[in-house]
Amino acid sequence: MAVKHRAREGASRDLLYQMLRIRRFEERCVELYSGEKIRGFMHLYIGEEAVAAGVCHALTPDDAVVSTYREHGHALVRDVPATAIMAEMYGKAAGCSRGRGGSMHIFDAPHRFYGGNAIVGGGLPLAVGLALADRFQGRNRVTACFFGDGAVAEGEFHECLNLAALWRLPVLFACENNLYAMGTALARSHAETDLALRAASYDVVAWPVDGMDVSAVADSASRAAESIRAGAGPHFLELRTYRFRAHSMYDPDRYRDKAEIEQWKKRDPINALITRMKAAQEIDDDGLSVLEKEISAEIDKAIAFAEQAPVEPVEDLARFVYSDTPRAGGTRPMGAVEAAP
Amino acid sequence: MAVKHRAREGASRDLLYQMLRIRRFEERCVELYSGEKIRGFMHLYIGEEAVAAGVCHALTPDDAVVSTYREHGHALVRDVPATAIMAEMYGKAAGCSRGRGGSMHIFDAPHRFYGGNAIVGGGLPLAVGLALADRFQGRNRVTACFFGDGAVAEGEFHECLNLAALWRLPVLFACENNLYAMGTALARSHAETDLALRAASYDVVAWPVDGMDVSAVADSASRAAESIRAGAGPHFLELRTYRFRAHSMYDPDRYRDKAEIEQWKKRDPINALITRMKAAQEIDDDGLSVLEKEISAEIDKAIAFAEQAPVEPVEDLARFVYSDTPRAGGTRPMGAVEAAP
Amino acid sequence: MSETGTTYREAMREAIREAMRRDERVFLMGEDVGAYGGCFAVSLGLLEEFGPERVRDTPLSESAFVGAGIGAALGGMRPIVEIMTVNFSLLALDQIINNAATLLHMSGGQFGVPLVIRMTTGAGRQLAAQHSHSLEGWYAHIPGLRILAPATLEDARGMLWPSLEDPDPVLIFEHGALYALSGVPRPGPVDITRAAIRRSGEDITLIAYGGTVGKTLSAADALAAENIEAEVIDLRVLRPLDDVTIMRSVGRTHRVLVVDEGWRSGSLSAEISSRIVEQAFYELDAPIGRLCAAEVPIPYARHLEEAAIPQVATIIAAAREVVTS
Amino acid sequence: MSETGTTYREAMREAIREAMRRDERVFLMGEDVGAYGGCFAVSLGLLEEFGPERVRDTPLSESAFVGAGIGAALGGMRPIVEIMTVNFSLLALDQIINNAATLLHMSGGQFGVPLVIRMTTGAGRQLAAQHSHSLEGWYAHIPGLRILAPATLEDARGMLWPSLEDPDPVLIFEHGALYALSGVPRPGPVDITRAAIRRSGEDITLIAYGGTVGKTLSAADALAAENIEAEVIDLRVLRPLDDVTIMRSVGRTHRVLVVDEGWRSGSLSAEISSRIVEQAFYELDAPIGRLCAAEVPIPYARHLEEAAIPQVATIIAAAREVVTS
Ligand SMILES: Cc1ncc(C[n+]2csc(CCOP(=O)(O)OP(=O)(O)O)c2C)c(N)n1
Ligand SMILES: Cc1ncc(C[n+]2csc(CCOP(=O)(O)OP(=O)(O)O)c2C)c(N)n1
Ligand SMILES: [Mg+2]
Ligand SMILES: [Mg+2]
Repeated sequence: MAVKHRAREGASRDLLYQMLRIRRFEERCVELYSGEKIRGFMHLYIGEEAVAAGVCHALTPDDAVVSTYREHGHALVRDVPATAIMAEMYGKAAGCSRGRGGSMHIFDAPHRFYGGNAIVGGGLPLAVGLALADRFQGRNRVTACFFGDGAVAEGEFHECLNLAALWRLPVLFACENNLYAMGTALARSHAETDLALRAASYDVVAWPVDGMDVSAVADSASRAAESIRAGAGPHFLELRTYRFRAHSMYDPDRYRDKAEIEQWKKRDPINALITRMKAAQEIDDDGLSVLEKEISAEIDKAIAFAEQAPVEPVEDLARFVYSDTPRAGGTRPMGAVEAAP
Repeated sequence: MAVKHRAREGASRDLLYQMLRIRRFEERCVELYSGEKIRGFMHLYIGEEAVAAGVCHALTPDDAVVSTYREHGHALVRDVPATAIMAEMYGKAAGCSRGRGGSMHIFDAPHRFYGGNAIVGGGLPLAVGLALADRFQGRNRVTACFFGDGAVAEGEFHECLNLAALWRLPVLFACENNLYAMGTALARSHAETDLALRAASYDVVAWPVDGMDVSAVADSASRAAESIRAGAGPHFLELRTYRFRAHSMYDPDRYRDKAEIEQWKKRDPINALITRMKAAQEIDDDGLSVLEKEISAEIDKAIAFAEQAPVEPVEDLARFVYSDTPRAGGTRPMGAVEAAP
Repeated sequence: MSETGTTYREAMREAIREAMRRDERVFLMGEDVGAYGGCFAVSLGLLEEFGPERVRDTPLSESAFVGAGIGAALGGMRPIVEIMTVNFSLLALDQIINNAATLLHMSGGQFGVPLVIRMTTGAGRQLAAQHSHSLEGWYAHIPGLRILAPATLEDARGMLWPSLEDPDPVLIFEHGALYALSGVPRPGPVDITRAAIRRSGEDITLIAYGGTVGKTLSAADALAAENIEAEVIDLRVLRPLDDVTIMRSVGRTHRVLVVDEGWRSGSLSAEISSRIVEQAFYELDAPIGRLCAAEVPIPYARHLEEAAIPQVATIIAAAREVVTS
Repeated sequence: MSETGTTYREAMREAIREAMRRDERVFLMGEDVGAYGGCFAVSLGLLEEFGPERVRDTPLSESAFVGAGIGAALGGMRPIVEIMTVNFSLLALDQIINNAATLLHMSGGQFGVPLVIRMTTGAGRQLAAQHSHSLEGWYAHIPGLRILAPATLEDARGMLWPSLEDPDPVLIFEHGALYALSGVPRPGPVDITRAAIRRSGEDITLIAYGGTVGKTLSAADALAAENIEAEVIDLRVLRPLDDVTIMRSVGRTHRVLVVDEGWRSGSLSAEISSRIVEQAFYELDAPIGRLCAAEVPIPYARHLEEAAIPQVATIIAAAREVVTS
């Protein structure tokens, strides 16, 4: 299976396609946010696309993803329909969460996309539990859990890494180290800034990856996923990346050097891959514009869909606080009680 | 100051005295518990005395201690009067916490003894904050924080080690690794059982110490404290020890091998020190019985004191939910408001 | 469970055992549920019967293992997560509120969380401030949760299975003073949606739950000697509250005392009182009485602890006051 | 603060600035309070003035830095700890309840915790379930805490200093929708023990706090046009509650509506309602009304979010109902 260790030939095009989709989708989101079509908090993934594209490249449809509030990219690559994501951000009933979640709470059961969590670190235990359920049910599946460098400081991280390692659970911890937690630079958050080293201290296999190189990410993720499927327990990838945009639409981005941002933009993962593919003659400008058109059409469709979609009726506000399914409470006695004298 | 690096000559007697005090005090507590004089949860330190005696040996009266529910030993060595501790366990008003805390909540402001915390890991942030206050106020003091191997699994531990290391705070993390958290053996709690190594991953100076050898503990603690006072930031000692008794008075101790307990009892820190001191002719049986008598008298006095002490009147139940001091709320305006137009 | 009778502790254990036999997806997870036998010996012997995978000891990591329970529920299991005591559940509260209680609604109905969390609650054993919280009424503020407080052997035995059948998260609060309660439970199903009337009477409705039910029944007996016939409601389900049973009783007695081991301000007793005012105001012949815990961290000293929480004598006195006012 | 006026945000900032100038022991600590300028820009510019020691950015470690604030208070400092929003405070709840609120009592009066914790609260900005909690009323259940909810520029400006003078822990909840509120605050001291009457009237008492005060005042204006004169009480202090101000008003109006952005069951409105029943039952001419948030995780979609929390129109309708019942 050595072929899995290298992003396969044809894969480059797919990786490029996924990264471009995320980029273009979010660029349109920015416009829609200005136009007040999208509201609330919105966190962009622009600059970090290689991480979602590369990591998810290693996953099968059966695998699960647990994500953060910066999850448009993960959701798109995991095949959550762009229509459903866009409608969600419009707050429409056809949104993947019925419009109740918005940008930070994309959920999609058919694609095993478990959110969309706006509490930093809050998704980590869910991933551990999903992996535990797989173990119990004898399913050889991977649960990939995305989170940021900031989340690594939370107690939750510590507890979950230990738990996953102790029980050797099939979790792929995908740490998106973009060097900042909102305005707090890595070195002002962590005494030890080598996050892969930190993870390794839990006896978890861990290594850093150039998160601006989508092939490197895909390779590493494939190796990790394969090893997890072979029963080697949790793996941790520190994906060294950078967000080109502010933390959220509210962030005036005062805490970073413009020069630093420009420096990183030179390593734009999309440009880098295009350059490489062009050099290898895997794509040319025509090919590119075919891709762009396809993507543009998909996004247009998503927006059109979201625009015309109806909102959820107010009468349904309280629906799903509890399940619709009638509870069996009290109907079936417990056996041993019946057997008691 | 090399002398500080070795437990000084005369120190042995003091270390022995402190260990014996703890042992005898707790042996009497067991009787009193059977006699229902002491109630609630009570956790014994028997077997672990070298840790409290050795670590506190490195502290000055100005230093602070933050402890756990297994804290009789720490309190005694820190000079909280045995009378006040015993009265506390009797639930009497003369107890160091007015009888409100019992065995798990020994507090003593004059000796900077900050409890007595029954939430595993709950004292760690207090220690970080106390050290931070010292930093702010330019006081060169150490805050020693005791906690168990079990606490290391809590998220709190992670957050606090990172914070203390990041801010290079003068905290001495004293981890009492007695191999069990209640009935859970170390290896069933931690993926990485080398706790000093774990701590080191936060860029905290950390090393393991034979916690059954009081001189080794005193030496290590002195080195650590000296280094902390010199500004080297937090230090972590993994004190490898063992509790000879059950977790608490409620624990039937089903989860450990009797043979394992017996094995460890051979390494009784008190016996070990006595043997060594006798060999070095630092003490003889007469000297020992003088010590024992002194201690016995102290404990008798403590019990007599506790027996006759009055309880807190019920009318005071709600006292100290808030401070007695009248609040200045609303009396003093804030300057700039006055200055506003 | 012995042939002649059982304790509350054994009833809980039997309930867990039966559930694990009945459904492979059920497992028990928490601190010291296995080798130690459960900090209050509830799960004693289960490790031997079901093995360490299904009776799963966890590290001291309340947030992670509660959250892992949520994840396992999402993954198709039916976890029973034990938090040793409610006092430590504060460390897991983010997972309980922001995930367990919220996921179904926030995901537009996609992700239900069929999870049961059990924990010990309550004061009365001289465990002092940090080990004596009664927060089950406080938890009842959270939409998305079902909150149960079994106060009898029947409920200890019978509430677990319907809780596991519930597609949504259920929190079961076991009052620490009840574990030694013993007797012969009546067989039969338990309804986890309704309050239970434990004693009938026409002069006053006494509403209690969990650790105060027994005391309230004793008080009712004593009141009967004074010719005050009290109806005693055991709430059992703290969320969603069973308004119907309460209002019907108020319609009969016109006087109410709520007995609540939680701190008074913002306690469940407040919610019950205001619902009665909203739904049965004109039925009331007197102000609603509330007898709650003193608003203090519960002290260790026995006499102070006793003074801090409702006792039979204080229930009697408070009931008398409502009846004569 | 500009010469002609100020915003709520600026008023808070000025309060912090003045406290830090006035007392060396005061420092500000929390996530992104420094380089970022505070997640809601409250502390913008303070890093430059006071430096990184006193305007101290923390890692994402709510439990540790809140606990460190408690420790620093024990060590003689006067920390202002900022938790970005109440939603994340759940991660620090163990420290708040088991340490901050409890230490003084549990230590027999030895260890007071003069700590101020500020956090943003409330819904209304389409931030969805995990970012829209209104839990300040829920926090008011905890003995040992003082809970404040500044709803005006004066209170935003004036509550911090007396809170820092308080020897006990004070939690200040700033409703996110208020930061942009602007105007000219009246100078003068603020009493952090008393509720304030924001409008006088004889027909009904409307009780509100935090984010609902403004809406309630607007509703009162509209009601006046219908000849219903409402008295509006801004609670300001959610714990300990100022019963006197409430009961006096009830004695004048005999009708009450509580407006509360918290979830209805077990909300502060329940406590207020039951206190009125206990202390002023025979003054009441009608059941007490409660207008609260719907018991749902707050949804993102604007129309659903609006439907979930009290609005001017729903306040008017609810008040009318109380008046005519
Ligand atoms: C528990 C918690 N604390 C604080 C916040 C506010 N917050 C949202 S995102 C964020 C920064 C997280 O940084 P990181 O984990 O590195 O992820 P990134 O945003 O860089 O992708 C903060 C502080 C939150 N959502 N949850
Ligand atoms: C947060 C929390 N969880 C659980 C408990 C119950 N408990 C008390 S002591 C203890 C074991 C702690 O083990 P360790 O930290 O190794 O200390 P030791 O008792 O061995 O000294 C447990 C689980 C608690 N007090 N607090
Ligand atoms: Mg980041
Ligand atoms: Mg231990």
